[in-house]
Amino acid sequence: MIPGLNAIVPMACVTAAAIAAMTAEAFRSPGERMPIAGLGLVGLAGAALATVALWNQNASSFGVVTADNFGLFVTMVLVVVGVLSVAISGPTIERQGLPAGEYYALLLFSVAGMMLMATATDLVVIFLALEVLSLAVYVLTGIRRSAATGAEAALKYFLLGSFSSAFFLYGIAFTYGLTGSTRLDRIGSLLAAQSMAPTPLLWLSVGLLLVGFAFKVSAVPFHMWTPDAYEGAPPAVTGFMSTGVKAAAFAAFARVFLSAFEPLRGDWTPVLWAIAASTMILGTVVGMAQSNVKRMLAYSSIAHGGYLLLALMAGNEIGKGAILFYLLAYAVTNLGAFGVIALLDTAERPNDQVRDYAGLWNTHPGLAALMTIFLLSLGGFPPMAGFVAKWYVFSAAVAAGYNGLAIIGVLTSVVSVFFYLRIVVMMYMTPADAPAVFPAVPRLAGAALVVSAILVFYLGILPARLLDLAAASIGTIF
Amino acid sequence: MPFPILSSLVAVPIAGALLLLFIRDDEAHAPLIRLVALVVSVLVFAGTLLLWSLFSPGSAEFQFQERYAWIPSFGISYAVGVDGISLLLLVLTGFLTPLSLLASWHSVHRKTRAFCLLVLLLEAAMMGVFISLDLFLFYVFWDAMLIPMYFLIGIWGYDRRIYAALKFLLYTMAGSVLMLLAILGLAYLHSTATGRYSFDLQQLHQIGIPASLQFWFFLAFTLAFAIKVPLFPFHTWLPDAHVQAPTAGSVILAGVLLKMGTYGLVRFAFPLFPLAASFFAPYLATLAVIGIIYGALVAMVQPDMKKLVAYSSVSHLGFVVLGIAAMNQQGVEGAVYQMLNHGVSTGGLFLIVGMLSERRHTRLIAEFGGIKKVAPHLVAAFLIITLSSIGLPGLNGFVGEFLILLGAFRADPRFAAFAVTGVILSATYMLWMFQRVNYGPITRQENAAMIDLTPREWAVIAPVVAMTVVMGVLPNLFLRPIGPSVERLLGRLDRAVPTRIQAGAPAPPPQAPRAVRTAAEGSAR
Amino acid sequence: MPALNHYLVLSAILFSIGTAGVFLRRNLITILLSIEIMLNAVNLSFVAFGRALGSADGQIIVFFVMTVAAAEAAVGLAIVISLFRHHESLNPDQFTALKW
Amino acid sequence: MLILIPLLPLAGFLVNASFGRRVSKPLAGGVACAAMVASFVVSAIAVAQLLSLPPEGRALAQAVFTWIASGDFSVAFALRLDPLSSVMILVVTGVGSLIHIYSTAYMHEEPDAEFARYFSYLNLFAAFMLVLVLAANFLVMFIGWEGVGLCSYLLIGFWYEKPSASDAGKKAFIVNRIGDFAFILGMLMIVVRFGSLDFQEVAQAAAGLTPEASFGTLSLITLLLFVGATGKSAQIPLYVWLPDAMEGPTPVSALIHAATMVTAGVYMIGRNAVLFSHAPETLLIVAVVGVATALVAGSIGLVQNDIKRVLAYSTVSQLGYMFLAMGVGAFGAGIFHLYTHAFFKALLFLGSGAVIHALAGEQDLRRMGGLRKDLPITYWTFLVGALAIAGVPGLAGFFSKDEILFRTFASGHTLLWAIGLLTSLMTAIYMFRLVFLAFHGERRVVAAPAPAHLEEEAAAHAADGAGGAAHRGIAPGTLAPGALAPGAPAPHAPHHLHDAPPAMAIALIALAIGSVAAGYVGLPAALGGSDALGRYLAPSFTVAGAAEDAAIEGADAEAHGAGLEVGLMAVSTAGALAGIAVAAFLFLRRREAARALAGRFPGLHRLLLNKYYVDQVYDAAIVQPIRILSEDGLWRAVDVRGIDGAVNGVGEVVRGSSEALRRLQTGSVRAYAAAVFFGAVAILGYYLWT
Amino acid sequence: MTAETVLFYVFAAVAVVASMLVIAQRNPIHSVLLLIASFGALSGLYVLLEAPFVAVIQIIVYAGAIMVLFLFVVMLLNAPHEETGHDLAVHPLLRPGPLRVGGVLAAALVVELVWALTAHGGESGAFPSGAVSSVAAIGRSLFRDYSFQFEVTSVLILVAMVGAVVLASRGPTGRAR
Repeated sequence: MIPGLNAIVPMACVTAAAIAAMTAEAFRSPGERMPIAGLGLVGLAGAALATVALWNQNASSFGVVTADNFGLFVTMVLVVVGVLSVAISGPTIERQGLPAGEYYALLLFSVAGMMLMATATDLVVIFLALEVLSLAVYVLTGIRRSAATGAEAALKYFLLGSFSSAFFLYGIAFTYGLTGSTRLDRIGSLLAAQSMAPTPLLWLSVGLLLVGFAFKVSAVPFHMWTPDAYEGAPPAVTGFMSTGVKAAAFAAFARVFLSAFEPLRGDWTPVLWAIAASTMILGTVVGMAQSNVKRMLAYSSIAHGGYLLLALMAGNEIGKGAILFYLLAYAVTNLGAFGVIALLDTAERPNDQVRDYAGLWNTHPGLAALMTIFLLSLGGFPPMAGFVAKWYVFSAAVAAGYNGLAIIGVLTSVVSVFFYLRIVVMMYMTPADAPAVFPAVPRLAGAALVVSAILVFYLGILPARLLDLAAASIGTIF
Repeated sequence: MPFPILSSLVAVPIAGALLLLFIRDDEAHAPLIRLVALVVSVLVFAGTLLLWSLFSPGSAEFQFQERYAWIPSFGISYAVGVDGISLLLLVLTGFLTPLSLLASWHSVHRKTRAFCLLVLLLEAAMMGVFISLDLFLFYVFWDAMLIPMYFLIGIWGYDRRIYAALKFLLYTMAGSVLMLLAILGLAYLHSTATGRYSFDLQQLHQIGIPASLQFWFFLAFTLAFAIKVPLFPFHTWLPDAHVQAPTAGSVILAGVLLKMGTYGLVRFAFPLFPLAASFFAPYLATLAVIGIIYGALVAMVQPDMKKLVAYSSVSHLGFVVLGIAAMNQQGVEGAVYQMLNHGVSTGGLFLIVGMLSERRHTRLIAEFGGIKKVAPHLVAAFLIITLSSIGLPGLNGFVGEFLILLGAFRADPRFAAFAVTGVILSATYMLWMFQRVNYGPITRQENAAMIDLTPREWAVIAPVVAMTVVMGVLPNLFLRPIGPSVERLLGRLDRAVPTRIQAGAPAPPPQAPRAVRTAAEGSAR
Repeated sequence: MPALNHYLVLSAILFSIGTAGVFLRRNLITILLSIEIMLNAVNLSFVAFGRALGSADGQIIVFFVMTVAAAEAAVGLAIVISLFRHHESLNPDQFTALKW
Repeated sequence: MLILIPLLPLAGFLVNASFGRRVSKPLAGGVACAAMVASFVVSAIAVAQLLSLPPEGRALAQAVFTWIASGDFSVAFALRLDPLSSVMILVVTGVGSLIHIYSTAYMHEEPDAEFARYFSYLNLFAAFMLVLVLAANFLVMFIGWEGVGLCSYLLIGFWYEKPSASDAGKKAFIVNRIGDFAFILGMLMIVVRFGSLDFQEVAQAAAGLTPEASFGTLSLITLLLFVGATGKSAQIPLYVWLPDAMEGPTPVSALIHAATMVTAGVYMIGRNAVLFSHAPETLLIVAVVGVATALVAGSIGLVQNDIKRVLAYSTVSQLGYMFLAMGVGAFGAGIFHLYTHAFFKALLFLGSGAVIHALAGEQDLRRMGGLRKDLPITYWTFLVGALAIAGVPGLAGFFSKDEILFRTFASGHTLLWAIGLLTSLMTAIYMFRLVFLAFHGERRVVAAPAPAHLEEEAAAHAADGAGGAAHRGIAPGTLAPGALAPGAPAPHAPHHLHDAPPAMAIALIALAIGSVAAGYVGLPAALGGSDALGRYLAPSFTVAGAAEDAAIEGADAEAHGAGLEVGLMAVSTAGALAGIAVAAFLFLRRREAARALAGRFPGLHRLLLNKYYVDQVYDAAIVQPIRILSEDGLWRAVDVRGIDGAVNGVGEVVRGSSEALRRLQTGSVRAYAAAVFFGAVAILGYYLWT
Repeated sequence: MTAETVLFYVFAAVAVVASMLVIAQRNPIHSVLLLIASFGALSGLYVLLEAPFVAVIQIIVYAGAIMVLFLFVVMLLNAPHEETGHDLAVHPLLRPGPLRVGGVLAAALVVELVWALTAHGGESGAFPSGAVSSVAAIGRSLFRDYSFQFEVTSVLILVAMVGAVVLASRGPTGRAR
């Protein structure tokens, strides 16, 4: 490896795989089967290897990408997201007749953008990475061109995304104007050294950056796109964006606000308090009324964003570790859930209404069991990953003294159980009046789900190693 | 390393559950599945008995401790151990699980494998709750237990099972999440005091918790436990859950799950927060007394047997809470004993009701009548368990109730005076139900063809009946291991709340009636 | 001499106009144009700040922003076309199949 | 050895409960009787052993095992035989054995399984009763106390298919429980006050205290215990269960509801004589309640038409006498009456059982008459019992009742004495009304045209849930259905009548002998006796260290002199004879005079016939309000609508707000943009405001 | 008032007016053209800010390339006019009345921004001398200091290309539901 480029090796691997996938598609003769997914997996494996190799190296490239452990942990999460997404995309691509090469290429580009976002230490690079991943995801959302809902979802996501990235960019502009730099380390040291009395301009920059991040993590009131985009996108994509985008956005969010803007903590926490509280409440409350599973999980994802915001606000050692662990746990769990949805999706019928799950236990006991595991984990039941993750977040909040938010958090997580269980009720306790026809389960996707389930239990029962890893990851940067 | 007997109580049911996964889930294999589950649960019961026999009753310390680092960075360890308070609850759990499996032998005929699997998982979680010495571990088991119970009610329950299951789950969770926060707060407090996190009960006992924090923590813990108990006015999930659950579910729910609330009070809420506990004890006792009377009165007018028994549980558990809130030796010891009694007798009642409703597919009292004529043995068992439930001396219920009343009387005679009305009321509603179900002429054709106890049912109900008698006649067998642990608990309270000693609860040494008398005279004036 | 603040205020006004356009118009193309206005307003700020700081960074960032704008325009217009094929309309209020 | 006394009947119970269904009636009955007789023998041996001890230290104790131990509180399962309990065990096992034997004949028409069940209950009852009387502490006594209540419940409801029977059983149990409520509280107070529940220790401790001048702790404790006793011994206000308890088989009424169990309250007070004598306030209450009960029950007994109910009210009344004795501190006299009463009341019940048995279930006095010739053994033994209870000199009841009246008078409670005397008169009237109506005159097989008051009475019976007066005591299956219709010809023709079979006759005769002879053990000094029983019992009412108490009591009695005692005896004898004469006039000579008397005071008559409407008042004042409160108030309003409504309401609010908030998601991208914009403006606005 | 100031206000006025007109047009073609005018004015402002290179790029890339793309699409879709007949079909929140809420919000935003900008005094002074305006310097900086970002933009454009192709092509991808 070239010393100055080490830090970008993971994303380079993924980008290379993306380009390779694109090229392969271009050279594929119609009807020929090509293991394009395999290419993606190879690229992700390379990224994973690189990540492991870079661990503790604190490598930096170009002064704007730093492969510190924090970034690498998120990179690893993103690799997991990527692998699982690739694995569960197969059925969707096949059944919807999507262009495989482009699909995987966009997916991998997006992963690369996410990785960059997680490791970038420059606001402009973060912005660029954000755009890379967002554009790819916009397209993935609308990739089912035949479906009007797909295009609608893509449009909503895109319009609001560009809208908010303009705010974000405006915030970068003010930050640049105030500090003369877009590098986080310089901004941070300047803010800390001057300990400047917050001028209105500084508030503008903080506020606008908040808007941008809050949009990406779909916090209330910037969440409106989420349910629509999640519902319209193919389930595998929804799974991917609910986890990957969230992970990348939170990584950057944490990096920006917990390093550069840490000195202004007193200024941004009240705002974040309100956002986090309303996010947790609205996500769970509105989730209750949903009849579409993907939409329901979209609200669940909003609520989970709220918990992550709670950890971010806490901002202490535990909180930072909690963000990392939560992202991992949530990624594994949610991708599993969407994997099940993706497997039930057919060309004729999306099977994504809650009532479509009636009697799933009788036809697909395995899938039903897996779905149950994922849902219970989302609901935060021990001994599953979701529980440990929530526990971690709430201990951060309690340690930081955010008792009110913690109480809101635990209560909303109780309410959220209600709607997760609605699906369980359907699967186990409701006979199907007109049984939906579910397709067979492809091997790769099935294996991915089983692996996810195992990971869910692993993280739930033996979380010590990963918790330590997460805790260790934050030491290097903040 | 000695054999990890406590862990095996958790591990064996889980292993059994996993084993079940390897048996094909179809009609032909259902008997095998039931048998495997039964054997596993009997093994666990044997394990609990072994534990009891190895337990040294004179010691108040936690015994058979196992401790492995689990999440060391947070001071979370897999720490388990038993003392006199938890020992017998383990035995009770081990006792009731095979019975409930056996009681569901024929009534559960679809998805047998899943049923048995869930019961075994539930058993593992219940065992886990009672052996945990680490608050995190405790919470994990506490919450994990909800899931199998939810499915048991939701899948194999009666017509409103989904509502009941959900209500059970949400209600319990809503209480326990606040406890989770309190647990986290405690661990954080430990870290500020000593520099590192700890969830270990024994270590948390070492730190001084400021009174204001104790107040909130105690409330959070107690809310969780009060809902589980269930203490008035948090009880409304119980009738629904009990009525809708299948027999096995009701038995375990009433027999073991409710005990977790009171167990939690004894094990965690009171010793961890002694100042708050002594402040809140009168309020708890008031609620408990209201619950005793209220539960009994409402039970009296229930048309549904299961609902009646459910409300009677509210009443009986009120006694347990009253005993705990009395915060003296007799009160707490009686409360612990009453937990066991209630497990046996209410478990038995649900078994009986299950047998009746299995025969008639209804639980409405009005549908029965004259059963004694056709099923004398069933009714005899019913009678004994009914009597045990209303606290007839010589059967188990009395011993616990009397100790609790004594404890309560020492704490505040008014509580005891009101609580004793429960004695009248319980006789009223239980006997009234018993009479309407079993006596009188047979008014319905279906009842005339009812069969008496089958051999399987004999095997289910005979141990329960035997236990009611044994526990009533030889309570000391059970009280002996409980005593020292309770003493230690109270000692902790006394140390933390010095005013307690003057305030009431004379705790003179035994074999000193003269000293007792003077103390009693002091308090009487 | 117009000072930095003049440019910044102008930028703010333009930005606000852009934002207003996003939800005042009922034509997707105009909405996309509004977003372009916003990006341009930001660009103006960047250049002004760069000028005030005496560095080239502001201008360089503007290049990147332009690239982003181009990429967004490409994707956005592609989405608009895709959507138009389904609905024969550019009115965003038509696209409410996904709601609640 | 003491433990054997209750264990033997318990073994009998276990044998019959386990195998009784499958063995023949003679075997089942034999086992039960054998167990009782064996227990009697053991008791006799034990009592003999006791008598061989010097009077001061007359006690046998046996601590079987530690029952409950918790902290400083410890209770052993301990038995103790002292003079007081020795009298009781002899009565229980002796009378019990006779009734067992009697029952083998009385119940022989039951199917095998029911027969065995009956005897298993009877044995179980004996076991508990023996535990009750042998108990060395309150808690063990409470085992027996509740246990006999249970057996009473089971035996009253023996014919469980009859709703009135099972209702009566339940009523008995619940009313008893009301008393137990107080009893338990009393025990708790004792533990706290004295640190022990052992009778001896409590008595020791109490003896050291001065009697309370005003109402204090001791008074409260004893009052609570007394309330417990009113439940078990059917005193005001808890006597209502006993008349209904006559739904059980007649031997059960004889054993449990006349001779033994109902006297447990009296026994308990006797057992705690030291405690009670330190609480004069309570003693006064005891005496007043006792005498009031005696009067009320006696007055009701005057007009009842059910043969067993008359006896039941008579029992209540006699128990009132015993409490009167206790209340005036004449513990020995009370126990004496308890002891004599056991004989003659058991006799009367068994005699009425023989009548009922002979008439195939008929219990209504108005349909009897002239049985004297057909049932000679029954008649003569019954007559002995009636004479004894009426207090005719020379018979058992005379001595004990007179001692009570004398002691009452002697203690200065003249008013109480007067009422007692009045009651004594009533006793003679209603007993001989019974005798004359049942055994004399003509058979009234076919009911006379129903007079007004007859229907009234039927209504009264219907109101208290006891059903018609007819056909109690026999399983419904054995009767022809037509017999149930009121006014229908009774199913038995005169030639069917047969006197008591041998097993019953033996018991009747034995008890008749007892009713005559039993009184002589307590022959008072005034009549040349030595009051042997009183002297024998005295140590039980005192503690070793405080023997002077008894001496004072004795001296007190002596002081009034024998002359007074004899005078009072004459008065009460006159009363008894007057009563018999009145009864003879009204019910033997001029029946229409009785009817005219009833017509003269219709209100009073109706009041008495309806038992002062106490059941109705209880129902309206307590039972119904509680039921309505529970059903409509607590359950439907508070529980379902209130608490559960609140819980579900939270859910509904969440669900409702969910629906409302969901509507914000309009699907319009411009609205979404507006939300984002709003958020941005709000955040910036927040910063600029602050 | 110097010439610079005059030019500033002229350009500013053009930019603002043109932008407002952009969002006030019903015909998207007019909007596009007005936007180009606005971009021209901005380009003039860049010159005033001594950033001639940016000014040129603004005209060539933005006005010349991107806006042309818009024009193409507008014409391709041939749906020039905004429809108005749907007011009744849309959600009440979006009918013209509540729509003014959006205007109010925009006004609020401008007030906030301007208030914030004028409230602080630090940067209100005149520009310092020594602006970096040489293309060479900018290029050096761009390809040396910002080489990585530059590469990232290349990927960004690649993504945009792929995306546009995937979305807008009429290929056989995707089955009808």
